[in-house]
Amino acid sequence: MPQKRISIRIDGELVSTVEGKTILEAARDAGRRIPSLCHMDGLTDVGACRLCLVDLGGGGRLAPACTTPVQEGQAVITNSPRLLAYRRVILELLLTERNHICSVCVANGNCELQALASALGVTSVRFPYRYPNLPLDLSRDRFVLDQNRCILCTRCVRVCADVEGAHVWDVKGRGIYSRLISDLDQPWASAASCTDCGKCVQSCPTGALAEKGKAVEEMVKQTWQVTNAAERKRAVL
Amino acid sequence: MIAAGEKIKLATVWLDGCSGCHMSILDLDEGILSVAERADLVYSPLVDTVEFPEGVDVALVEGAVSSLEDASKLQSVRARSRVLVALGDCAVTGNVPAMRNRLPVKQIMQRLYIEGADVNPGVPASGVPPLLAQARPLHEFVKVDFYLPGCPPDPKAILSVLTDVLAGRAPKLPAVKFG
Amino acid sequence: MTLPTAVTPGKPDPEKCAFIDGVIARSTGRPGSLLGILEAVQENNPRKYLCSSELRYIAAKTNTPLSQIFSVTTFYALFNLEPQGDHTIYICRGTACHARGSRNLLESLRLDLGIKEAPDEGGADKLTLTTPDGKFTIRTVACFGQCALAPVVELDHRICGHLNERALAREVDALRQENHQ
Amino acid sequence: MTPIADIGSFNAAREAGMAKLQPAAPRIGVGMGTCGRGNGAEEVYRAFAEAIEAHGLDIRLAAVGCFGACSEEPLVNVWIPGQPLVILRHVHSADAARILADVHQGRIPPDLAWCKIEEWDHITARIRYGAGFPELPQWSEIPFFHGQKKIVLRNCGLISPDDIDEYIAVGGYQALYKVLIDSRPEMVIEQVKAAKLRGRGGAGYATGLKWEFLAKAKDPSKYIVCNADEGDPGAYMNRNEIESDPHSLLEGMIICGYVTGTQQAIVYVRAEYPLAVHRLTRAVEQAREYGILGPSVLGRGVKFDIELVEGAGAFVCGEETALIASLEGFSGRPRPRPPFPAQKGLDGKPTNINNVETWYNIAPIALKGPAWFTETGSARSAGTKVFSLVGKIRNTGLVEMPLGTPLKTFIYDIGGGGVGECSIKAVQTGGPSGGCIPLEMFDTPVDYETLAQLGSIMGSGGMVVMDENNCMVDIARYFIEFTHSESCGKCVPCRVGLDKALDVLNGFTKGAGNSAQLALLDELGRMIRDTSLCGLGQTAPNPVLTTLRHFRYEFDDHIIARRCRAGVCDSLALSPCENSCPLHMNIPRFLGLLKRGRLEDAFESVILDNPLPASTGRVCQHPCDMRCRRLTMDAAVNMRDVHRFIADSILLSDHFDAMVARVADRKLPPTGKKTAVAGAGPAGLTAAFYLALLGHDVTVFESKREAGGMLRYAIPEYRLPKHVLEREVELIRRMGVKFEFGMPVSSAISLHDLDEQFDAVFLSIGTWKESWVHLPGTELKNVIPALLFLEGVASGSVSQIGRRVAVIGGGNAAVDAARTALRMGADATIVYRRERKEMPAIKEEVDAAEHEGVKLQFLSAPHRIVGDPKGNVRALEIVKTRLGEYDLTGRRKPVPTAEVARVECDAVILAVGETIDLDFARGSGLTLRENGTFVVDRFTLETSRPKFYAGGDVITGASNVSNAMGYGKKAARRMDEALMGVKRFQRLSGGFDASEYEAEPATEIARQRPAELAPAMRVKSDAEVVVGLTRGQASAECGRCLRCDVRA
Repeated sequence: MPQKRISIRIDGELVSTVEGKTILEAARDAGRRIPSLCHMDGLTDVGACRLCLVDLGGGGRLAPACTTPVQEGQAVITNSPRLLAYRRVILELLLTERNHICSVCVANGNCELQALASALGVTSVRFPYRYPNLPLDLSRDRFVLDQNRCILCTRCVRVCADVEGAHVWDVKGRGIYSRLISDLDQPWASAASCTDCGKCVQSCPTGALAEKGKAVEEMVKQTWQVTNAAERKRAVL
Repeated sequence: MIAAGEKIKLATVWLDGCSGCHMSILDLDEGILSVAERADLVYSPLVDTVEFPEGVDVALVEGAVSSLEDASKLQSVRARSRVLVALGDCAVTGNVPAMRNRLPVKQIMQRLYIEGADVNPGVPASGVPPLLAQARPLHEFVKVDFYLPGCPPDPKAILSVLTDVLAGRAPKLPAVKFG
Repeated sequence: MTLPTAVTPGKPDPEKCAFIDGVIARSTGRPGSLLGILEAVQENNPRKYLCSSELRYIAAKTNTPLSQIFSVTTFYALFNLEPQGDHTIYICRGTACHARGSRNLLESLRLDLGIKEAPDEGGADKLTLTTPDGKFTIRTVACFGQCALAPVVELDHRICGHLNERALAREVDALRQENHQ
Repeated sequence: MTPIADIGSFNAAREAGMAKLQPAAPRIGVGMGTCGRGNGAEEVYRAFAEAIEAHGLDIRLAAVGCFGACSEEPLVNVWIPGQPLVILRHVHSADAARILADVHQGRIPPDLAWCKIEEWDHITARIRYGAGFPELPQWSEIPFFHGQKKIVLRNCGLISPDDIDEYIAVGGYQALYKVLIDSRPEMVIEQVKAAKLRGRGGAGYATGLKWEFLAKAKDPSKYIVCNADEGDPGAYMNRNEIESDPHSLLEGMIICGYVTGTQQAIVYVRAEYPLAVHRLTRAVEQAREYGILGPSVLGRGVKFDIELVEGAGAFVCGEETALIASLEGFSGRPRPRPPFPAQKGLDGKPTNINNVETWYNIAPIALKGPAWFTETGSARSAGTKVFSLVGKIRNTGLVEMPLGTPLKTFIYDIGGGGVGECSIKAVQTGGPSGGCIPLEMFDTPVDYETLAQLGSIMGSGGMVVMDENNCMVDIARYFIEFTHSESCGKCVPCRVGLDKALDVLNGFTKGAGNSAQLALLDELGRMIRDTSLCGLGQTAPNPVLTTLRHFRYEFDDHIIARRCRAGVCDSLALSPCENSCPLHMNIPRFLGLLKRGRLEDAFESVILDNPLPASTGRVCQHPCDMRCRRLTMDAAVNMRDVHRFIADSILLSDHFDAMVARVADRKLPPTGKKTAVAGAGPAGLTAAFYLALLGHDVTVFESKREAGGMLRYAIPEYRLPKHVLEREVELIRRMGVKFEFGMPVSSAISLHDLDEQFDAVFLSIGTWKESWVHLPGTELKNVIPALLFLEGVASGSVSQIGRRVAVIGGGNAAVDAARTALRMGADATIVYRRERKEMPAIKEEVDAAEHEGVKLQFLSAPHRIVGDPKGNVRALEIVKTRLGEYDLTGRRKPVPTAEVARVECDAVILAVGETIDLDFARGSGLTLRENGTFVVDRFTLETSRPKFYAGGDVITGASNVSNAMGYGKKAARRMDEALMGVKRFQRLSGGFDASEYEAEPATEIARQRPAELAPAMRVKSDAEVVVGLTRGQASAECGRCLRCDVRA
């Protein structure tokens, strides 16, 4: 069934798209990037990072572009001063939550968090850093989990459960004490459910999940491979 | 703000950092000449003034605040400078020096100077300034006017900031990144 | 990393397995079944907690990923992954109780039982503290809904209202005496 | 049990229920909700059961639900056939035997009887109990119930929740039966829409619309969910509703199931509510047995069943998408909407979720129609809402009020106002998602929209009352701590943002904070509100944003002055007593020193904190008494009398000179700065003392002939002997303070002169003008203002005042004037327009006055003074008042009645308060407020003129001695800081080693009271009434201190 074409306005510009797409997709089709971290092509969106919030006018609440479907005649604002300020605060908050020491991180230069901070002009953080004492899981042969860099985007959780079907990862606890865990919060190597496929590593936007043996700046994620795999799987289903 | 055309007093300060940011200043190459034309370097690890002078126009501060000495030095730098720039990730975020923050100082000292010592185990007590419980960025202690992240910061960014300040403009930072 | 769950591998004893099987059989297919199963198994444990062998068994029998089970048991305040004391004392930290001084009750009880400050992980605002001898567990609860009796403490499922520090100490002493007998 | 399948079997069940509800024998119902049980209802029930059994009485016993009046628990209702139902309160198990004995003989124990119910409107039916017991009030006449309209709580506390027959007897399941018979489901949805019923869980979404969505959803399997995961701290109406009347919930849900074509329903109930779970389980079983749930509801071929799921303790599961996740076996992390649960809910099926209380409104609407329902409530919010009224309020409990009722009706009329002497300052509504509404806004009608405008929300209906002992910064911190620990952690703003907000607020309560952080907190709050994923995060900042909006000054206190007025933030205070003391005396220190017998050290400690310790030891309002933690055990430590003892022991002894020298040794070196103090009252003397100790040159300018101000001229000799005050003034003089008497500032020396001659000036000229009442007859002879009278007596110029004196007013001046008149041989009557408990005078003084023979006439407003042709006073005519509406101070306004009375008298003293001398104030050229007080910086006490500071009554209006002294002390500190550029004040009081007065366990003895002269003796002379503690008493009293200053 051919999808119905509709038009919406994004930051004043008339954009033609099809029904069923999200605002994020429609904007990208039109060459406009809305910042996001928890979104990854091929995975179900969860609307958790709140970076892609857009203003749909009418004084209503802001809506996440990744989970809000387009509607005929919609007027979307993606870059008002308020939205930009909020996005910067979100990045500031993420930077203080864990120990993001870019200079010694394997993902330095290839990190989505670092890149967004740079793109949005976050040059300092006004909130005090938490400096939590977090472990590094080196138990596995090929991969590393560094909790210090995790932003709880749950891309790994979703890719593992939905694409690989293993559901090794989940999040324990709640609030600021939420942590990524494998199986019963045990060393990754002892998690029997893991297939060693590495999709989680390639999906991770930061240096939290990385290949072992990579030095600073060496970890480049092949996110597109995972996206392809996810889309292949979806096509089969 | 610095009035245009005036020869200014420039200072650079080295707190808890690796001096890499200072190296980056030296990496300004010929750019440094244009700065030298307009500025006197009145205090720096590169010159041998002991006391941080009064009436400094621009102070570039490298490093995190890790010890009581850093903290008090920073206070006087702030009191005596018109513009204070946090130079590099350690000054801006705490960076590598802050990696110790998750552990109590006592535990670190124990590990380093007692468990890790081959000869004469013992925590040095004299001649070293007492460490603060945590290494923290400059702005948690004093007002910072501009932030220049990077590890080290890009020399071009340093030059751009200095050029703007020397010209009496509010610096417009080129795209910079942490790390 | 020290992991409480790694210490008890293997399968629960046959009696326990039979109990868990029964619970699962009764609730399969009903909404909210996982929570119900975990609640029942914890209640059945003499120390009122879920040990990792039980979790693994439930996961296997209900076809639930281990990580999801762990996520659930650490998300809800009701579940314990550590053995609980002989006596459980809940201090209500609801608004009415707070406005009537429940924080002081908590502090004085903690000192009275000789428990040092709660560790940072998990946060001091949601705590479960057990005395080293395993006699007492202090827990906080968001609100008992007993606001008219504020401040409220529940000692072994008995609600005590309008408590002050001295009255609480007396109640705890009574529990201690009980212990001795 | 046979299923109900037709009207015959339905009526049979109804008759069976009626026979239980109104048996041929008396029936006793014990309120067995959780709150009743918490108060001992189980023991009461057992005592009844045993006694009935033992004596073989023909009395039926039932366990009923809760009637809502939690502060009166345990509640018991008694029905003797033909008589009204009588509610007994505060029933203990020991009362059971005598209640039974009385009931057996057709009587009710009068001491336990609270009120009666002759007929009850269950909405679904009317039950008549009978008439009788004329001496008992109707239930609706009890203030706590007056104005309540019980629709939701229609059955609570009257029927047994465990018995479906009783529910049917009061009209239960009749609405369901009618709906099924009518067989027009869409009509019911229209009725719910027309009734404007809105979700009672807090958000207030139209219930009818939600039902319509569900009815339209074509999916054959869909769900109805009742959200009983009541998690708002401070709200427990859902628990009570289920515990007391579970079948009403089932009936509402079954009706919804039928009209929306849904067959499966779930009640998600908190596991922390075991009794509610138990009763609901029982109710579901009974409903199945009766065929009300199951394959064919009431035999009408409609299938419907209900499952119970126990929540496992996560506040966020109150959010509907989190609740669904929880039901599906996941952690309760909310999901983005769209898709909405009505489209894709539980297991992807269309799902409708309503709060418990919403369901309770369904049967009444279905039975009585929307027009009846909308009669109650406001235009936009129809019906009633159940609120839990808790916190610092006299009558706590559940109240069901029409929406739109003003807040003050809840607080004062129903709640009965604050607890003890404390005044209420705010109400927190809506739990952690709501906000704090300040006293000034208590006129607000409570409905969804108005609360939202104030930045709060209705929420589930929690109302937690806060009084002056609650710190609003701490309350904001508390709520953020709560939401912080309940945040699911999924979205960044809520997970990390609340952590930062908590960090900042923790800092504030510990004295670490600045205005930049305050601004950041505000920005962060707005950001969390606007960007969070679910309702928890979106509303979590409300408590902070509302307290910032309405209680900004409390934040300033914490950040700028590092003080917590309520004394909650204990890092900001030494101890509760120190915090409450306007002079911030280190009370534990002098108690500890005296306890060790170190009288001189104790005196030094006292005098360094308070230069007028003997005077304040007699006349202070002693706020410390109210805050002493010993109060929770027996009675407050008598701190005031102990420091009076310490002060008297030195000031009135031959140690005086030696101690003066010791204090003088503490003087800091001369600074060369010249300071002036205008006014030698308590504030001025205090400032002068400290300025001198700090090394400044001090000159005090005073218009009168002697120092002491009100202490000297307004407080009578019998309360404060002048020779005591003179010793204190002498000590201050010996610190180097110069006095210039007869030198009123402005007329004798101008502000301009002071400005020229001094480096800093403190203005503390007090309030010396008596307020005048506009009363016919005040021009008569022998009508005199209290202050003028007292001053005349003190200076010897007045020696008599007629035979019968009427004193108008209720403050200390009124009591002082009356007692002074008594000592001059007159008869004195105090005439006050409110009640005794509202008199601003110190309570002990009022009692003493009464003992001495002063007559007190309350609820009497002066009307006119009647004179004779010669201009002499003959009588005071008064209008009796009654107490009307509450004003914003939480007191009821006296309203004149038609009743007029006369107080025969030949003199009238007016003591209606003092005001500032406006001529002086206006002449000063300083910026003033409307009432003539000086505008000063709240923290530095600087006036609008540089170098000039002001404190005491000139900035607050008439207050009291200790408050004035507190300002004097603060002014001296601030003036010194400004003059010297450094903080030096602390240097004055050092030198006390804490080990000198180490803490020891407190003793169990009772509060020591000072001896007093017998009333008959007192009125014969000016002799001091209160003799003071003995040495032994004082030292024993010190041992009672709990030493809150010592931290573990």
